[in-house]
Amino acid sequence: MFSGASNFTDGVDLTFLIILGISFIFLIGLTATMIFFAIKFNKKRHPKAVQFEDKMILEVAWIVVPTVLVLLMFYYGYVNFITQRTAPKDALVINVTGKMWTWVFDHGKGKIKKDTLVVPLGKAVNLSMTSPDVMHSFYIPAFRIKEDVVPGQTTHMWFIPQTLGNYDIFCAEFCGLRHSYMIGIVKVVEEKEYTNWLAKLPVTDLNSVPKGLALMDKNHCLGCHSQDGSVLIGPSFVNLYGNERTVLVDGKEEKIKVDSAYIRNSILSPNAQIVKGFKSGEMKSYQGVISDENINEIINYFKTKSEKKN
Amino acid sequence: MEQEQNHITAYKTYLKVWVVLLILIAFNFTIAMQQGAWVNPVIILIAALQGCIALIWFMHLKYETGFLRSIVFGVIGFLVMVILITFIDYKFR
Amino acid sequence: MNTNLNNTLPNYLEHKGKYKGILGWIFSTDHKRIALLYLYSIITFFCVGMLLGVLMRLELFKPGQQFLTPQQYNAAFTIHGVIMVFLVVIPGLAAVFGNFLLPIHIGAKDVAFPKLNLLSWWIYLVGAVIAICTLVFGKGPPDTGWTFYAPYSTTSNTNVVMAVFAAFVLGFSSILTGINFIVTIHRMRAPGMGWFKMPLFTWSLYATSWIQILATPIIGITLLMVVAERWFRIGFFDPALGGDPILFQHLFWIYSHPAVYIMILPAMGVITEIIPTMSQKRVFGYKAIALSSLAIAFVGYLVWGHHMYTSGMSVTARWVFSLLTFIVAVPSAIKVFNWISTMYKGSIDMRPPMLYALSFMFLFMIGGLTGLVLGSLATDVHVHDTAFVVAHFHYIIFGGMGFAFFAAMHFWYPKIYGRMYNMKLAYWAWGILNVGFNLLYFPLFVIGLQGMPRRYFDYLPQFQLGHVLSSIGALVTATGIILMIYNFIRSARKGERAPANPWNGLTLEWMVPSPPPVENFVEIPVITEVPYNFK
Amino acid sequence: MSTDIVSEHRDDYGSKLGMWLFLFTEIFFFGGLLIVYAVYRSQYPLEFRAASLHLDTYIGALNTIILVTSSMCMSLATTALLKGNKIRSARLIAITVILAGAFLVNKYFEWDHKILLNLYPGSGFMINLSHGYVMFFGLYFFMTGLHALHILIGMVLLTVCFMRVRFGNVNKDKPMLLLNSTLYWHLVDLVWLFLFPLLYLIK
Ligand code: HEA
Ligand code: HEA
Ligand code: CUA
Ligand SMILES: [Cu+2]
Repeated sequence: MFSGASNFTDGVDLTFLIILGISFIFLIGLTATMIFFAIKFNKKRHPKAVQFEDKMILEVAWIVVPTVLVLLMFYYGYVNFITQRTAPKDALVINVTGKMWTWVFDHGKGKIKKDTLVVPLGKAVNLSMTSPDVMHSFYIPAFRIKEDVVPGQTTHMWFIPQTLGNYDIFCAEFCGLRHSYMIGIVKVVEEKEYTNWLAKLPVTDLNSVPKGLALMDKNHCLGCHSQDGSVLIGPSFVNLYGNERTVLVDGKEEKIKVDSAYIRNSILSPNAQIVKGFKSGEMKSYQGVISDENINEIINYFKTKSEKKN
Repeated sequence: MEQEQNHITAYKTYLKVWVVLLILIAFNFTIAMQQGAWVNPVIILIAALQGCIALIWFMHLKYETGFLRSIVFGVIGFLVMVILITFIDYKFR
Repeated sequence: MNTNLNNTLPNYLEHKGKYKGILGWIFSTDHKRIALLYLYSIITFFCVGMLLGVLMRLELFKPGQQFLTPQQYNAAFTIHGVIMVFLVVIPGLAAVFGNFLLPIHIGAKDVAFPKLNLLSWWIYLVGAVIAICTLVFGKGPPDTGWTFYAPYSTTSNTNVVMAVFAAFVLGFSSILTGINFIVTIHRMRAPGMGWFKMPLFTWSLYATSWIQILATPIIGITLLMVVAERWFRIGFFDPALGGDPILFQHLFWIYSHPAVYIMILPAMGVITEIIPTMSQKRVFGYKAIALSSLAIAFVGYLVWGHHMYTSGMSVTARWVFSLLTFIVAVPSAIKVFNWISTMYKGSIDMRPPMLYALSFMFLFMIGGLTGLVLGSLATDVHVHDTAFVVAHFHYIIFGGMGFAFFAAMHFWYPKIYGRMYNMKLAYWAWGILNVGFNLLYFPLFVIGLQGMPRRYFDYLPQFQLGHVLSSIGALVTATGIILMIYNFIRSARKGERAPANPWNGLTLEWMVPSPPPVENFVEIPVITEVPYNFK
Repeated sequence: MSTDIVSEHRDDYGSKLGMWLFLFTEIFFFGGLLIVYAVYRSQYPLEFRAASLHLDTYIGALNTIILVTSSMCMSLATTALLKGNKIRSARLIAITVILAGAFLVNKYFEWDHKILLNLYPGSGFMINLSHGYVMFFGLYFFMTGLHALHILIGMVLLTVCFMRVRFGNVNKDKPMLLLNSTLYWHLVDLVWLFLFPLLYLIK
């Protein structure tokens, strides 16, 4: 299917085939025997059961044979796994942050890219992963690798991409509302292309991010509210401050102008005024989560944004 | 199922056990004032000893059937095993 | 034995006790009535869980949003998991058939503590009602998955505390049943019934009860810690407060892995009753089957880490747990071999109980053998938390425990109600169920291997074929189930009268009338032979 | 055959076995906490040591002595009952309950003092301390709190025993309620015998 996409693919697939092969032999053999007995010794054909004693040798055989086979399976699973846990020293390190609900790849020196991981063909890549909120799990099916991203800890995962192409990234640990949208792409490109791409990637200065935006990022607002007009779970933040919105209050439509009071209210009691076309109850109150001071920062951010637009 | 007689322990036995336990508490207390790497293991050991004494005399294991005795210590051993297995993770992280 | 068969005592269904009508049921301490109380409540909750399952399947029919919001979907699989695990399959066989049969199987009049037994059911009911209440009260149903992983569960603002409390209460019920059964087995066996003369269902209940006693408290304390964390901000598992989220997983699985053996051991016991009786054969390897139950209980307690191969646990722990996981597969294998050998040279009666037992073996083998794929480190890293795992556990829980439950229903139905179900309907339901089941879950193995993660509200188009097949399978399965339940309900009143021993069995329940009288036996029988001693 | 349960069968050994099985669940209940304690102790050894110095070893030791003494009284009460001395037995149970009350009063003052010093999770003071420190106090309150709850339940149970012994419903020939309650009380004591060194003494 994806044969050989990473250096682990073949080993994992081999293990899988071995276990599956043994399993199939047992499954088919035992099922066939079962059906054969059910027909051959059916009451109609075989009205009188023949009793016999336990056979010790059989009992021993079916303790020993499965034990040997499972140890074999364990062995293959072990050797093809243990290599996954020790990255070569010269591997290219990329820092990964999984947060509700995006993947952020930091190639160092402020070179940050969201949701798309670009890696050079044939080079060992070592991902150093953490999360600021809850558990996630970084999963590239084609590469046969997965490791949880644990808040408060740094976990590792490495691989050598062996075939050019694009592969899916999934978040495999349940992390809330948009868990199933926390997906991305690994782009495997030639090494030269990678260097070019990295050079062209604009530098994001983390300190230059406005405080209000950083706060919204930190509180996962941007997981549901886009900044470019696209509709996610909640209404987009584009053209917010000073513009008109139609909202539902207790089921009645009202036209309001977005001001500081409206934004504050939407953060603290989000279900009081629901923008038309959206569902009540999807957002929780941030009362006690975002301080008053920080709400002001967020409001300021929206103000500056709309000034730029005007 | 015949009703077996409940074993009656003498008052004196309990008093003795009580005194021993008090001595062990005092002992533990003074050890805790000391310095050194040996202190913690010794404290735990003495706690375990106190536990055994409570189990054997206060809780009558001395006079119970072998079956009951073995499941009690079996279960405690099992708990220790579970803790040890958990530490296979934490010790090698 | 004759006095036991031909007596004029009122049977337990008609018997009039201290209370009349419904009160005579919900306050009855008769183990058989309590068994039926469990049966009815479990089937009710089971239908709720099944409905949620079908809803999820319909939602997943196409990529994109159909009729559930993501939040509703997340709540749906959480409640589905909680109901199915804590309300249906963990009490399932042990509380229904265990209660009904255990005292009769060992020649006793009731369990050791009948009042405690009734209390267990009441606690179960309270826990179940609380669990259902999470759906309607407070800030909406929990959305954490049945695993309640921290720190999501300690920060999600849904009804997590209530759900966790429900699981806590249900744990008590489970513990009390376990205590009751162990004491009953130790103290109330009829004269002459040595340990190795007990029916094998009793053996499996004995092993199950030990797990219930030793594993359940761990989930209790863990869930209490989650509550403490949510209420008092004690950061047991929250990394922001210095806690370790992986420790939560350890504690959760220390209970929840043994819990899967709480589900399957009684199921294995049921199958071990049905196969010898329907084949008129002595069971092959009695001791091996009895002792393998204990082995599964013991080793099965120590393998919890196999749910955490990718969690960030130490590498040493990962391979130790993998090794232990493979070892626990061996006693299960022993049982399968012994069941099949028991059929050899038997005189096999292929009526519904046997059909369900054979289906059980087939599905359990698929579930168990795919468990080996999960137990192996290299492959589990790939398929962990994908639809492959979902397929594994549905095969083994529903195909295993579920089909064993159906087998048990068909086997003991005449004993419980004194009437026989409609054979023709039963064959039809069996056929539909088998087709539907495999259609429902087999595609999930395939898309799991292709990388379809679980708990996904939406999915990429390449997985659609598998999801569509699976959704169709869900509807077929549901048809089969409805047909079966209809058959049971109808036959309880209209079915033909059943004889005392319709399958020609030798265990003690067949030596009393159908339905059994209130205290089972007029004279406590004296046991001289090993069980299943067919001549 | 008029009531549901026809033969109230009586099995002292069985009920003792049942009680022990219940105690196993208690052991594993506290065992789960023990795992958590052990893990965090090994992760934050220095903070745990520093934090434990805030606990008053003297009060802890006093409470240990109180509890061990109460345990002994309970044992004496069983001997008294089995010897047929019901008045003495009831008195000893009463003493046990009083000692249990003393334990709780002590505990109350201890907790109160800690809270006064802002040594509890979530206090403004604790937020500035390192995680291990907070974790220790979190565990301290949780473990001792759960234990205190068991003491409370025990007090209720023993009060029932007291009444039953006093009025003769529990007697020389029907002693199981008292014997099983005693077992429970000893277990609560046993748990404390471990909590005390783990929280107060170990460094
Ligand atoms: C009744 C419940 C039940 C039972 C009995 C089992 C039985 C087994 N399970 Fe399963 N399991 C679950 C319920 C169950 N499981 C659930 C609910 C989950 C998911 C939880 C969640 O995350 O939500 C899960 C998840 C799960 C995982 C974690 C997957 C992951 O999340 O990554 C693993 C990994 O090792 C595993 C392994 C096994 C194994 C090896 C067995 C073995 O005991 C199977 C033994 C049986 C056989 C082996 C078949 C019969 C034998 C033969 C046919 C003879 C031939 C055999 C040999 C040659 C060995 N299971
Ligand atoms: C007993 C366990 C059990 C049962 C029976 C079922 C039954 C069904 N389940 Fe599932 N399921 C779980 C336990 C179970 N489930 C668990 C634990 C999870 C994980 C939750 C989580 O991720 O947190 C899960 C998750 C899960 C998912 C994955 C969600 C996701 O990851 O996105 C899906 C999706 O299709 C699904 C579908 C179904 C369907 C269609 C049915 C059925 O509707 C199909 C029809 C089945 C039947 C009609 C009958 C089965 C009969 C019995 C078991 C015996 C009943 C006993 C008595 C009557 C007493 N279930
Ligand atoms: Cu992130 Cu799921
Ligand atoms: Cu498991």
